[in-house]
Amino acid sequence: QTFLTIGTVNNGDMVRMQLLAKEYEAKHPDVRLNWVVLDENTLRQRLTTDITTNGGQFDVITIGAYEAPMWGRQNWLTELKNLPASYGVDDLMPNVRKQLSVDGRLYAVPFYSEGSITYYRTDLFAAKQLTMPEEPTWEQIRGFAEKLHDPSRGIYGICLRGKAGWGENMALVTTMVNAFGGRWFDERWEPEIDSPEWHKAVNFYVDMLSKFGPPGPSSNGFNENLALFNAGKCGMWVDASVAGAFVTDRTQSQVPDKAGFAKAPRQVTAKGSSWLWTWALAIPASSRKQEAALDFILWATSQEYGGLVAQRYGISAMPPGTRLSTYANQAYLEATPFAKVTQEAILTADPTSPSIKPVPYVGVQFATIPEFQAVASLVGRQISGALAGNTQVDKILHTSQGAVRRTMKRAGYYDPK
Amino acid sequence: MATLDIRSLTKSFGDTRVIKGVDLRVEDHEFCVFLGPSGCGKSTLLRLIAGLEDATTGEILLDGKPITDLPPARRNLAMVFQSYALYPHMTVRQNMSFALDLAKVEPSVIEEKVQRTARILELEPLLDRKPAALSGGQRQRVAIGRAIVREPRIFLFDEPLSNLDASLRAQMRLEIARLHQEFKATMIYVTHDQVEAMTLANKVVLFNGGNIEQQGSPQELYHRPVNRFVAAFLGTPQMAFLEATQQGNALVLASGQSIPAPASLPAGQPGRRVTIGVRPEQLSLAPASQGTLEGRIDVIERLGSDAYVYLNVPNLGRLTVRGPGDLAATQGAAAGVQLQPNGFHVFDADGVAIYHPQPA
Amino acid sequence: MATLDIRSLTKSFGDTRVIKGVDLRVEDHEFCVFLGPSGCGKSTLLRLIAGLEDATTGEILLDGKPITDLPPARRNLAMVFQSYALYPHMTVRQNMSFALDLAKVEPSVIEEKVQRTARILELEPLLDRKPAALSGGQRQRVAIGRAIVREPRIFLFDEPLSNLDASLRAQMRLEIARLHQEFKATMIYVTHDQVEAMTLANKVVLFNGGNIEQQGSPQELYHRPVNRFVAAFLGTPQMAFLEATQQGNALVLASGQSIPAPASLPAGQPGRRVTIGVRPEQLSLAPASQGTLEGRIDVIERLGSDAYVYLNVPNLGRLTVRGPGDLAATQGAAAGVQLQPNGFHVFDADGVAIYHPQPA
Amino acid sequence: MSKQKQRRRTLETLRAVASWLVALIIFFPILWMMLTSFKTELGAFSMPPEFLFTPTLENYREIMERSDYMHFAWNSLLTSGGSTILGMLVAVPAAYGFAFHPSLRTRGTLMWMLSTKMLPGVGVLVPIYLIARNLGLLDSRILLIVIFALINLPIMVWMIYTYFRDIPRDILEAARMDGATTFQEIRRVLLPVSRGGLASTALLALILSWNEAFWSLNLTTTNAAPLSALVASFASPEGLFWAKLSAVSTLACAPILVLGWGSQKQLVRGLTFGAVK
Amino acid sequence: MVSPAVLMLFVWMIVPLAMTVYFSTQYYNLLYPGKTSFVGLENFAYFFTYPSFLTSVVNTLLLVGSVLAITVVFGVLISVLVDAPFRGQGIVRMLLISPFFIMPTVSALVWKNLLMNPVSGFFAWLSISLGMTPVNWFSDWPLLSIILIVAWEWLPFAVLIFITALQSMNQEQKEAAQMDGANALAVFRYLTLPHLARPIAVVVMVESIFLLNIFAEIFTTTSGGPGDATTNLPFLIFTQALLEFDVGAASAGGLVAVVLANVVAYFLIRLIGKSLTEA
Ligand SMILES: Nc1ncnc2c1ncn2[C@@H]1O[C@H](COP(=O)(O)OP(=O)(O)OP(=O)(O)O)[C@@H](O)[C@H]1O
Ligand SMILES: Nc1ncnc2c1ncn2[C@@H]1O[C@H](COP(=O)(O)OP(=O)(O)OP(=O)(O)O)[C@@H](O)[C@H]1O
Ligand SMILES: [Mg+2]
Ligand SMILES: [Mg+2]
Repeated sequence: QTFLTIGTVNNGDMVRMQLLAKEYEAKHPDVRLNWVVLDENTLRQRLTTDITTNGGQFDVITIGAYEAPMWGRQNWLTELKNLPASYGVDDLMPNVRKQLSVDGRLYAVPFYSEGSITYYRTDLFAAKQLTMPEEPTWEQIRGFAEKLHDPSRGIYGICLRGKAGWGENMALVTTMVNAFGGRWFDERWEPEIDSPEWHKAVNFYVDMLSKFGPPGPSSNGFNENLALFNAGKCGMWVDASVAGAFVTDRTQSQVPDKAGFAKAPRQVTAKGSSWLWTWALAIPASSRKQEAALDFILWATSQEYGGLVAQRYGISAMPPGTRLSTYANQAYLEATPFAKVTQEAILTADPTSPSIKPVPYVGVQFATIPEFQAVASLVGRQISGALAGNTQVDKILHTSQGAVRRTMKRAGYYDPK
Repeated sequence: MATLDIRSLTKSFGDTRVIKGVDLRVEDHEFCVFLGPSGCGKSTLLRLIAGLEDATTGEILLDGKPITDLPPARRNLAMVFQSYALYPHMTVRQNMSFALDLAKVEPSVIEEKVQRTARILELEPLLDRKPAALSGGQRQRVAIGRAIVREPRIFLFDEPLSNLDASLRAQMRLEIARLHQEFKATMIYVTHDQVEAMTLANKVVLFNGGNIEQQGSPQELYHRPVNRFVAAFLGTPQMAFLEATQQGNALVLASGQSIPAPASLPAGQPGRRVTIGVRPEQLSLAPASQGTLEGRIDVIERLGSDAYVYLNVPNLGRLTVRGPGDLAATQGAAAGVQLQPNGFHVFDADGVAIYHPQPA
Repeated sequence: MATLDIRSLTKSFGDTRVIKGVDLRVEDHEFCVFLGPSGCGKSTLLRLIAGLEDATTGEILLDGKPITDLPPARRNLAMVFQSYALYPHMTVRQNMSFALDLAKVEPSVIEEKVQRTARILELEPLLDRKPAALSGGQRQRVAIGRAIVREPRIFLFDEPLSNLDASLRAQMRLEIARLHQEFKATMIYVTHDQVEAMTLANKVVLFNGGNIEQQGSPQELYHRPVNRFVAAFLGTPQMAFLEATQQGNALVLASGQSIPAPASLPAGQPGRRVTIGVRPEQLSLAPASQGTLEGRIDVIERLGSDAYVYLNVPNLGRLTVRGPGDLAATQGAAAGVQLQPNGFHVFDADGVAIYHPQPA
Repeated sequence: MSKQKQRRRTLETLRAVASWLVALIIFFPILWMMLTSFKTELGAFSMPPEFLFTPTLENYREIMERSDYMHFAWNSLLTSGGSTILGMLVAVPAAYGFAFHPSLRTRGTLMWMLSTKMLPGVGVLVPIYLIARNLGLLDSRILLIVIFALINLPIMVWMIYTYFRDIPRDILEAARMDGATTFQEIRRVLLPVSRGGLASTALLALILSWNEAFWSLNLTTTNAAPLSALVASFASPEGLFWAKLSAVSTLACAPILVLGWGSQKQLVRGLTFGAVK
Repeated sequence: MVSPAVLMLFVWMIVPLAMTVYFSTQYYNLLYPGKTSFVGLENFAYFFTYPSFLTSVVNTLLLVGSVLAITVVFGVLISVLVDAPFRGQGIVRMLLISPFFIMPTVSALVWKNLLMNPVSGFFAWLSISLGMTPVNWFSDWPLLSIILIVAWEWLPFAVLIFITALQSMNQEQKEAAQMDGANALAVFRYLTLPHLARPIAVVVMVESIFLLNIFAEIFTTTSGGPGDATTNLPFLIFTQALLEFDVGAASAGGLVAVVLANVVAYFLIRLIGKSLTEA
């Protein structure tokens, strides 16, 4: 008997995998799967602690595009090479594959990927005789939001992430900064938080969300917004493309037929205006069950697995954003109204070139350096504070600039040593 | 300061009747002691008077005005509890002034009253201490002081001395007697210690099972108990009871001896069963086979000033004889007991007293 | 069962000396009572004997063998605590058999001993109850039973009756006396109640401030106290002390009267100050201006069998006179006091007794 | 009957009503959570809230399907029970030392112990993780038992100390006179006599361990994971989740809630911390 | 004689503390395995100059202070309210102490999602029904929200202890006060409150220990935000330890927390006297 301990995040797709893995166990009677399902933040802390201390608690881990290359570079992950031909490595979306590799060496296989897109309520737009362009700008979004906003009827013009967190509000804010032409760091790792682009973008964000957003936006993350949208309370919502499956799901959405999809808003540029995120499976170098683990993660990310999902839960439930073949599948495209937008978002989000200005880092809505989590969390908290009306945007950006520089300095970015 | 009338008062807790219809009058300036065995309802009656319990039926009148329905705060009575119930976090001064404070009396007046009371009770040096830092006797005095300061219409005491040791008890007893004289206050005092009752009371009310057995002056209860219960309850060591039958002019004891019946003893039908009651001081020891009764000495208790001799008389039971402290007697020896003519009580078969010795 | 010798025993807590060098012998079968005011070290001495405290210096010998350093468990003494210290979680039976259990005595033997002890103490119906379900007197008996079952070499009692009410106390006192006779055991009994001391003891040891003031039979201490402290401590109401000077054959009281000095009173230098001690029973009341002394009646306490008259004699202080229960006297009236010739104690200026009345 | 009695009765009624009201308000969040656990996800989110609805067991079914509830519950039971026992084993002798052989430093030591309890867990996570890894104890119940016991020890020692201090010394001395050794004195007299206090201490420790979430989450994966880890796996996933979250919370809290209700009397009597005589 | 158990306890408690002290002098970041080195007091300097440091200390104290105030005041009132017997007293007590048995994470989740959610929470519905605008708890009153949740969790503890204490209150003292003319309010003010002084001290002490360490509730609801509004010391340390994985700074922070706790304890002990360890 081989016991595989799998650390994973409690997303809908992952939960589905957990349920379907019973089939895998049936086919591999010598393998038993133990699941550690946690919410994203907790999981990340848990995995980081374990992998950095060489704890050896996990055989398969679910990590994001942020960790994969960093941990791969530290050799905390097993490089995935000599994958069987049947797996079809080349079928993986190129941008996604790029995210999970270091210098061409693959360290994790993608389970699903997402870009960010704009959701809107077709019925409300129709009622106000508005039309959503395919590639809206933030300015336009603001205009729509103003018209749709009607709190007395429980309709809020726009829902956006406001909850602090580098994977929460900062994912969105970073794409907005990108769209407004800004970046996190200049080529010499000097932070640019205090730059005009940041000021413009963040002021715009705070202003729009406070005026036309739901009450208390600073505590809304992906889940809260999804709940709001599903309850029919949001006129528009800019967020991860995976939500498409949820907002069209009759068992949880009150507006399954009234959702429209467009690209994530652009502003001065489209570059970096849509994020790219991948949940991927990897094998810690400390695992002593490498082979079994590899076999499992290949199964879980294979086309065959996609087929299984399609068969069990309907074709539109297939893991999105990872394989080109999925988007070549006509049946999938037909069943899934948001497929095309998703595909485009992923194809255009280039992690190596997220801003119109040059950057020293990789990643659209994040930078793959260990400090990013810390600094983005810090800035995120400041921005959510500004959103809650506690402080002025300009002031907090200035403070953040100093704090970020301080952390970068401690980590040795400006030291000659 | 006040008279108290209690009329057909009863009190039940659930189904148990604890006070079974009490009628009582406490006169102005009287020191009235409620005496009785444990559980007879003394405390309950006192608490009814205080207003801490609601009467089931009946009436309580203070100076002729009904107070049965008044809350305790409005009866203007003061109570000294067995446990003292001092307020532990307040100083002696605060304990004593609490009631006046609540009544919003002028601070200067309060101060003066507290000072005066403290002087009377010799509490002056203790005024700023907390109860925890006081000895038992001192706490006792504070509890009394707390009552005095209020100048209540009646003082109620619930076994105020029972937590003190013997010598302190004797001392505080005198103190309370003195206070009564000084204040001429009406006082109601619960105890089951007969020494307290005898020494303090103008009137003793002896309870038994929720009823009054007898009330009157201490001397009256001691010398003229209305029944066996009262006779047995008062006096230590207890009165001895000897079974006898009345045969004409003689009383024939269960042990066979016959003694002359007192002249004033009601005749009754011949051969009726009576009980003779004799107190230890009414008996004296005689050389063996020279007494009215003959027995064997069981135990001798020598208290210095007195000695009590416990004898066993065949077929009659135990007798106690009091003698002087240096009485000559040997444990285990045979001895006679001298019974004075007419120097005893007689009770009928129901325990009701039918004869008392006449005072000399 | 055992004799106990204590030699120059001292005990200090930190810097305070509590036992200041005690020498004492307790004979086999003796009932030895430690008497003394509160805080004089009675309990401490008892606990030293028990082994619950370590002696500072000195020796304790049991049947001649030193036990000073033995732990309590190995001294084979039994102690009855003031608080009884029953094990609340055990039944009466288990309380009594605990020591034997620990000693791994045969269960059948234990059972038999417990049964026998329970019979003696009338505890049989209570054997399966827990202490919480017992009355004070019953708990007391269990505590004694627990000691008896062990058949210890010496019984130690620390104020075993002080938590009982008066009547129970009297009853248990007799019980303990009976037990002592029955078992002929060596017993050491701490109390500050002189009635207990007088009635129970073969030998009374009177402590004061960590020292022994006097030891001897109760009668000896009562009738021949070696000093004022002992004289004042024993007897209720207290002995009265009258200041006087010895002038040849006469004792001149502070109030001016003069009484003949007893013939056997040591002469001493003329005019030396002495104190005359008289107990209430050595005095009697006389009509006003016909007594040895003249005073005013302060308080009369009538106890039924006796009456105590408290008088104030100008320049002399307070006197107490005992009379019969029906004594004729009025509070506040002037009265004379009859002092019997030679019927008093005399103490010198240091309080040491120099004369005692001769027994009649 | 009398006016006074009538007034008193009215006051009593008012008081009872107020008490019930307060209790219901305090209890409401739990009640609401339990109700929500029987709603559909849509129902759980609907506005105005559903007060009358057809209860569904769907949430519970799904939780059972996704995870082995009994496994987590068993771990919770073992770890909190084990840590309570271990804690008591250490705390009782320590408290005995403090209470019956006090020194000048007793009070200081007690206070110091309490203050170590204020070291935030996150601050020492990494050191503890390293120790556990080196000992090979990660994801083991033993580790959780030890950690929980360690966390609760200061409070346990203090509580037991206060109980011991209130036990009349006479009783122990009586046992000594009866020939008991120190061990017998503790086992046969001290422990049974302070049973009530020990029981409340154990209960408190049990509750605290059961509800501990930080260490149980960070030091376990699957073998030793208790219910608090199960809750974490249902906390804030993507999609609608309130009904399922309520269901899993209800499942996680129910055992200890039932235990707490059952031992209410003991808790009300025993949680004195020496503050009550 | 100090029993060996005390010694063992001592060792047991000192090990984690010693390790923390050691790590607090190291530059030790989990993400940079190779760079560990001795840095003296730099970690402390870094921690102290953290922009949120002062805010977090203030928040910690605010949180502890308010929760203490709420639980003590309402605990006293509630326990006095339910002290006298009435129909269903047992059930009422059971309901009252229930929150104590709920996991902190669960309470936080329930309050956040089911009650305080400004759109579909129960409170929002209440406000709307009463014709008011729903309160945005976590954005407009973040610290207050946390305080409410934590107070709800700890109120039962205070109630438990106060109920216990009230049971031991001397009935005769109350009666004496009644005879002295005291009404219910005066009895409460002059007898009940002073009687509860010691239990209050205990509640303050025990709760402080736990409240200084509040973490799960913040992590689950606001993640320390918005801004620094709900960042307390443990949460700040958390950001060091589990966001930056800076073990050195986190250890330093841990020690700072212990020091702060001791300062608080010192003042508490000054305030509530010796009643905790003395009879
Ligand atoms: N609140 C109560 N509820 C039920 N029964 C009570 C209550 N108070 C007293 N009793 C019962 O009423 C009877 C009389 O009690 P009370 O306290 O008046 O006796 P007592 O004469 O004062 O006795 P003691 O000398 O022991 O104080 C007892 O049998 C007692 O059990
Ligand atoms: N453990 C102790 N530490 C310090 N002092 C003590 C201790 N035990 C007793 N003492 C002191 O020793 C003295 C004698 O105490 P002991 O208990 O022997 O008196 P006692 O004669 O038994 O008094 P009582 O009649 O009140 O019981 C007292 O002053 C007491 O305060
Ligand atoms: Mg009574
Ligand atoms: Mg003593």
